[in-house]
Amino acid sequence: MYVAVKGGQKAITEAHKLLEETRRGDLSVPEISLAQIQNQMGLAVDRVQAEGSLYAPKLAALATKQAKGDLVEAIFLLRAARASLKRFGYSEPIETASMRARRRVSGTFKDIPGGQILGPTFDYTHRLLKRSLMDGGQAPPGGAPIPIAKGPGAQPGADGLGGELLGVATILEREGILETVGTAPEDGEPFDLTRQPLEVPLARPGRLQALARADEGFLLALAYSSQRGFGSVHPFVAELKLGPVELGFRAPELGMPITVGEIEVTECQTANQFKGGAGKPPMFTRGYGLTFGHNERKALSMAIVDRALRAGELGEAIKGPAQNPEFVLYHGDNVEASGFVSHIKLPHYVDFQAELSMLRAMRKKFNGSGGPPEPDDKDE
Amino acid sequence: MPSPPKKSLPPRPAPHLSQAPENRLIEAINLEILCRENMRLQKFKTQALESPANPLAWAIAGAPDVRPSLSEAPRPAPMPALAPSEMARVVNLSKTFILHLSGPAILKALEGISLSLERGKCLALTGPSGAGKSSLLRCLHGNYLISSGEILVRDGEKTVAMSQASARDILALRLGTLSYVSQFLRVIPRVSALDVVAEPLIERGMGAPEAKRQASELLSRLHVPKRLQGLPPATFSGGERQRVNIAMGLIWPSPILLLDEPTASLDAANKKVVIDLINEAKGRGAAIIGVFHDREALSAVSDDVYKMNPKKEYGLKRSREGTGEV
Amino acid sequence: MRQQRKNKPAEIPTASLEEGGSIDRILKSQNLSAKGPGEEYNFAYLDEDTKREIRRALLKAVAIPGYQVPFAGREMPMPYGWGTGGIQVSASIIGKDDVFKVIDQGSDDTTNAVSIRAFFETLTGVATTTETAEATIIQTRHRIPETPLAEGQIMVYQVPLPEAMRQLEPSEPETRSLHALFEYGLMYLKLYEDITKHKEITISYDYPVLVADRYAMSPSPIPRFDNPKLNDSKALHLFGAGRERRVYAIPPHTRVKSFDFNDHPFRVQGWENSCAICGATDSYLDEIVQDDRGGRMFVCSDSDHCQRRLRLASQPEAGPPERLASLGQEAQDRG
Amino acid sequence: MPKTARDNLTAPPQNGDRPLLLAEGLTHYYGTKRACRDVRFEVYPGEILGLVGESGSGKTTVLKIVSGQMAPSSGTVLYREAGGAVLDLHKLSEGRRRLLARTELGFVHQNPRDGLNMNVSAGANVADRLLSGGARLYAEVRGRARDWLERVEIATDRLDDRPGQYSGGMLQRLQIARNLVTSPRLVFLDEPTGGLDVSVQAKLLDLIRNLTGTLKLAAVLVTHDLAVARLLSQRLMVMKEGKVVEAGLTDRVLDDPQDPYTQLLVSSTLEA
Repeated sequence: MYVAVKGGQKAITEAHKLLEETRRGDLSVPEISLAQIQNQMGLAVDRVQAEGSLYAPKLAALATKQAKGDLVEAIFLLRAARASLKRFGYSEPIETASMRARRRVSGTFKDIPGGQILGPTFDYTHRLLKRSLMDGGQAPPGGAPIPIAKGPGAQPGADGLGGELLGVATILEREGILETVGTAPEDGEPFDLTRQPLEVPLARPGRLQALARADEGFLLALAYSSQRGFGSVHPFVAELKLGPVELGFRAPELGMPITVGEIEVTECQTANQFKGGAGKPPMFTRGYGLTFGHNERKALSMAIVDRALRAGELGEAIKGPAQNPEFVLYHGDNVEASGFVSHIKLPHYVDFQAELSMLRAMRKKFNGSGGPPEPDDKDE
Repeated sequence: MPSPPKKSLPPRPAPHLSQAPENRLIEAINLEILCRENMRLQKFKTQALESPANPLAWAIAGAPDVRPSLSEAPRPAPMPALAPSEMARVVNLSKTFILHLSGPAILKALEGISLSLERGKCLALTGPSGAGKSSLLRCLHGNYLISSGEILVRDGEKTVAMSQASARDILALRLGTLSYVSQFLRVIPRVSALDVVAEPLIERGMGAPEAKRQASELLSRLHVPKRLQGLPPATFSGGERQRVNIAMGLIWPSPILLLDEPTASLDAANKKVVIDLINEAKGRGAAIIGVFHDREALSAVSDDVYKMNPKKEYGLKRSREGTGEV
Repeated sequence: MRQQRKNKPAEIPTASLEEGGSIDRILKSQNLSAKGPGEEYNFAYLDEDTKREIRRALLKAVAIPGYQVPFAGREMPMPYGWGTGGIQVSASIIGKDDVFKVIDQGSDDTTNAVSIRAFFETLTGVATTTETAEATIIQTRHRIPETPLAEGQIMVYQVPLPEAMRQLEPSEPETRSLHALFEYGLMYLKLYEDITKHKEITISYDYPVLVADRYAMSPSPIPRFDNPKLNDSKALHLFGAGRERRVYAIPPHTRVKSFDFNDHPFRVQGWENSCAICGATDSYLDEIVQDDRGGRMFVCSDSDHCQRRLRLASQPEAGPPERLASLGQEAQDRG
Repeated sequence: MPKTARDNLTAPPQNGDRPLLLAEGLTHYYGTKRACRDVRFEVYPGEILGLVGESGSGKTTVLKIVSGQMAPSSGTVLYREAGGAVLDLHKLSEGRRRLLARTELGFVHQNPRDGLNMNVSAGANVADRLLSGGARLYAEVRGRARDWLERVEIATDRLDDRPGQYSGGMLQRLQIARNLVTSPRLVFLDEPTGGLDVSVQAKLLDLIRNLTGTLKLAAVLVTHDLAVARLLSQRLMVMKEGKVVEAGLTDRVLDDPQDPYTQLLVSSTLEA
C-alpha cells in the first residue's frame, strides 16, 4: 500500500543542522570573527550594506558570516532584518560637499582644487597574486593617502582625511556648462520604495533609490551595454569621492538638526555629452551615483544608468535596455530576482502533471495523423 | 483526362446585374439567354491548360478557366490585307460573355458583325439600346476581348489583328491610332479639366505649356469658360463633363475615332461645335465610327449607317447619299 | 643613430599561470618566492605562442590597412579598458634592445602611464624613456606626441571601442557587413545630421577616418587635433583593443582622411591661449582649474614636447630664459 | 500636325519591346504554406504593372521576391540594368544587390515607417541614397533633398523635422521622395495608398501618376483597391491563393473579366 512521503519538518531540521556544520567548517580552523570580516572583508560588508539598504556594518558582517560569504544571501538577511526595524524619522540630507574625502579623483581635469587624491584603490595595481599575503606572510607597511597632484585647497589631515574640497561638478555648474539640478522639494517626505510600491514612470529621486539598492552586477552590465552602443551615454567622471559624511537628524523635541554620527559613502558625479535637443541647449548632462560604504564600481555604474534612464527626458533615441526604466527598475533588485529565479526549486509536481498529460494527448494526435502536414501543393 | 469538377464557388447572392458600374450588363439582359441545359456548362472543369488555348477555340469549348498567356503573345496567323482606303475592318465578329457568378450563364452580345471603316468617312451605328453598339466600340478599342472573328486595324504601315494583339500592342495602338470617347468621364479626382484634356498630348511627348494652351483653346471652343477650366470636372454638370470628355478624346488627331454618343446631353450650340469637330476630323482623313441617338447629329456627320438589332439581322444598310437618312 | 629594432623572442622559461589546474597547485609546484614577480613570469608576461598569435594578427592588419583583425585577446593583470589591448600589442613586438615610452593624456607621468611603464620595466628589463625622439615603441592613450615621428618608430594605441560606426549601429554583424560591402552611407548620414543641427561637425574626439580609401576606422579617442598626424606618417601605427579583441594598423605612408564633406572640410580645434610653461601656441593644451572663480591655466598636454621646447629655449640665443626656466621648474615639481 | 513630329512622339518605348524585368516560375513556401506558385510576368520600361488580389493572395510575397528582398523557394527574376546587362537578381552578390536596391530600384512600403529611418531628420532620409551613392557636397545634397520634398508637396520648412512629427500621408510622400531621389528605373509600390484617408489618397495617386509619367518610371504596384489599379496601372494581374488567375490590359481585365474570381472581385467592388 503506498504511504505518502512525510517527515518534511524533520528533513528541514536535519538540513539546517548540516548547513550549520558546513558554515562552521573544519573545527581545527579558528572561527572567523565579525571584527575580522568588518576589517579585512570591508568591501564585502559595504556591498551588503548598500544593497541591503541599511547602514549597519556589524549586522552586515554578521549576515556575511551567516551566509558563508554568499553576499546575495547576506543582503537578503539584512533586508529582512531591516524590515523588522521601526522607523522613527528621516535624517537631514547629507552634505557630500563637506565629505572628508579619503579618495577623490576626477577624469575631466589634470589638476583640480584640493588635488587628485588616489586613496585606498586597486587602480593602477598590477593584478598579480601577492605571495606575501600567503599564510605567514607579513603585512605590507601602511600607506597614507598621497595626493598625486598637489593643488591649492585642503591638504589631507593626519588621519588621512582631506578637508572640505571644492567639487569639480560645482565648478562646471558655475560656468554654466554642466546642467543645474533642481533642489529637492523642501516639504513632504522623500519618495521611499520601502513605504510605497514601485510604479513606472517613476520620478528621478525614486529611480535613484531603486538604483542604489539594485544589484551591482546588473547595473554594471547595463552601464557597459550603454557605453558599447546599446544606449548613447558618453560619460566623463567629473568627481568620484569616498569618505565619511556627518548625519544630521532634526529631533522633534529639539527643533533643530543635531549630528548623530558619521557614515561612509561613495559618491560619483558624471558629466555626459549632450549636443542639445528636446528644447535644451548643448551642455554636459548629469549622472549621479551614491552608495553606503566603499562601492566605487557600483557608484560609477549607477551614475551611467541614471543618465541612460533620462534618455526620454532629453529626447534621445532609445537604443538599448539601459534606457528603459521599466526594464531596469523592475529587474534590478537581487533579493526579488534571486527569490523568483530559485523558486522553481519548489515542488511544482501538480502543474507538471497537468502539462505532462496535455503533452501526451497532443503527441498521440500528432503521431496518429501520420506526422507533420505536407506542403499543400495539391491542386484545388 | 479531366480532373475532378471544381468545387463551385460558395453560392453568393447573384448581384442584381443592373447595379454593374457599366451599362454593358444591362444590354446583356435583353439578349436572348441561352438555356443552360443545351450547353456543356455543367461539365465545365477548371484545369490549367498547359498550352495557352487559342481564344477562338476557348469561346467554343466554353472552358472558363484560361491559362493566362500574359502578354497574350501574338501567334502567327494569315493576315488578310486592308484596302488602301480602309483604316479598319471588322470580320464576322462575335462577343459572348460567360458570367460565372450567376449561374454560370452565357450571354451573346454580338454575333457575326462585319464592317469596315473608310478613311475620311463616318459610319454611324444605329439600333435600339442594348443592341451591342457600345460593345462593338469597346471591342474595337480593345476594351473587350473578341470571342470569335477578327478586327484588323491599320497602324502606320502595319496591320494589327486585335484578337491576337498583346496588351502592349493595344496600348501602342491607342497611343498612335485609336481614340475612344466613352459615355462616362473617368478621371482622377481633384485634377483640373485643363490638365485632363492636356494629358493625351503630354503623354505623347508634347511640352506641358503647349499642351495646356491647345487644351484651353479646345475647351473654350466647347464653351467651357476659363474659370471652370482650372477646376476638377467632378464638380461640373453632365453636359460640361461630356464636353471635357469630348475634348480629351479629340484633342489628339487620331487616324481612327470611336465615338459613343458624343452629342448626348449637349445643347444646340455645343452640338454644332462637336459636329464641326467631327467633320474636321473627317476632313483630315480620320476614319470615324460612332453611336448617335440624335438624328440631326447623325445625318450631319455620317456617311454610312450600320443598323444593329438584337434579332441578329445585322447588315449594312446603305444610307441615301450624304443625308444619313435610313 | 637609431639601431634597427631586433625582435628576437626571449628565452625565459614559461611559467604561465594558465596551464590548467588550480592556482594553489601551481603555486606549490613552482615554490614561487615572494621576490619580485620578474623571475617567474615570461618576458613581457605573455607566453611565446600567444605573442606569435598576436604578431600574426598584426601582420594581417598591416596588410589590410584599417581593417579590424579579430585576435584571441588574453586577460592581463590590468583591468579591461585600462590598456590591455595596447599592452598585448607592445608585449608581442617588444625586443630586448627596444626603447619603450608610455604616455597617457599626452604625458609620461600620468598615473596609468606610470603603472604600465613599471609593468614593462619589471617584466622585460627593457630601456624606457620619456623622450619621443629616443623611443622605438611608444604606447599611448588618447594622444599622438607633438614631436613628428621618425621612420622605424612604432606607435601602439590603447583602443576602447574599435568600431567607428558603433554608436550608429550597435550590432557587430551588421557593421562587419557594412565594412565588407564598403557601405559607409551611415557615416555620412551622421555627419549630415550633425551639420544640419549644429551648423558644423561636432565630433571632438575619436573622429572616424577612411584608411587607404577603403576602411572606415576609429583612430581611438585621440582628439581631432591629432588626426592629421596619422596621414602619410613615417611611423607604423598599431591599434590594440583588448576587451573587444581586435587589432588594426596603419602602415607608414598610408593615406588617412578624416570623414567630412567637401564643403564642410575636416578642421582642427585651436586655442586662443598658449602653454603657460613653454609658450607653445601649436600644441594641444590641458586646462588646469586653479580656483572656483573660473581661474584657469593652460599647459602642454605632451610633457616631453614641453620640456624639449624649454631645453631649446634655455640655450642662450633663445628667448627670455628666466621666466621660462622658473615655469619649467614648477612643472617638474608638479610632475 | 506635321507627320514627322507625330512619328517620333509615338515611337515605341526607348529600347523597343525588351522588358526591364522578367519573373519566371516564382514559387514560394512559408514553411508548409505555399504563398505563390509558378508566377510569371514581365515589366516594360515606363510601364506600371498592377498586381491585385485579396489579402493572403500572395501579391506582397511576389513583390518582395521580384524586388530582390526575398529569395523565392524556386523561380528566377531577371533584371536588365541601365548598362544593358541582364542580371539574375537572386544570384547577385549581397553587395551588388544592395547597390542596385539603392540606385536603380526603389521600394515603397505600405507602412512608411518600415521604409524610413525614424531617428534622423526627413532631409537625411531623402539624402540617404545620395550619400550612399558618394555625394560629398553637403549643400548640394541638402538642396536636392529640399527639391524633392517640394516635388512630393511637403512644406520645405519641415526638411529638418524628424519623420515622427509627420502625418501618415506626409510620411508616405517622404518615402516616395526617398526612393525617387536617385531617379530609379523600376519602383515597387506596396499598397502605397493603404491606410490613408480618402482625400490624402487622391493627392498621393495624382503625385504617383505625375512622377511616374514625367520620370518615365516603370513600377509594379500592389493594391487591393481596383480603382487605384485602374487609375495607375496600364496592365493588370489578378492573383488568387498564390496563382495569377488573369492578366491583361487593365481596363479590359476590369471591364471584361474572364476568370470567375476576377468577375467576383470586380463585381464586389463598392461603387462610390
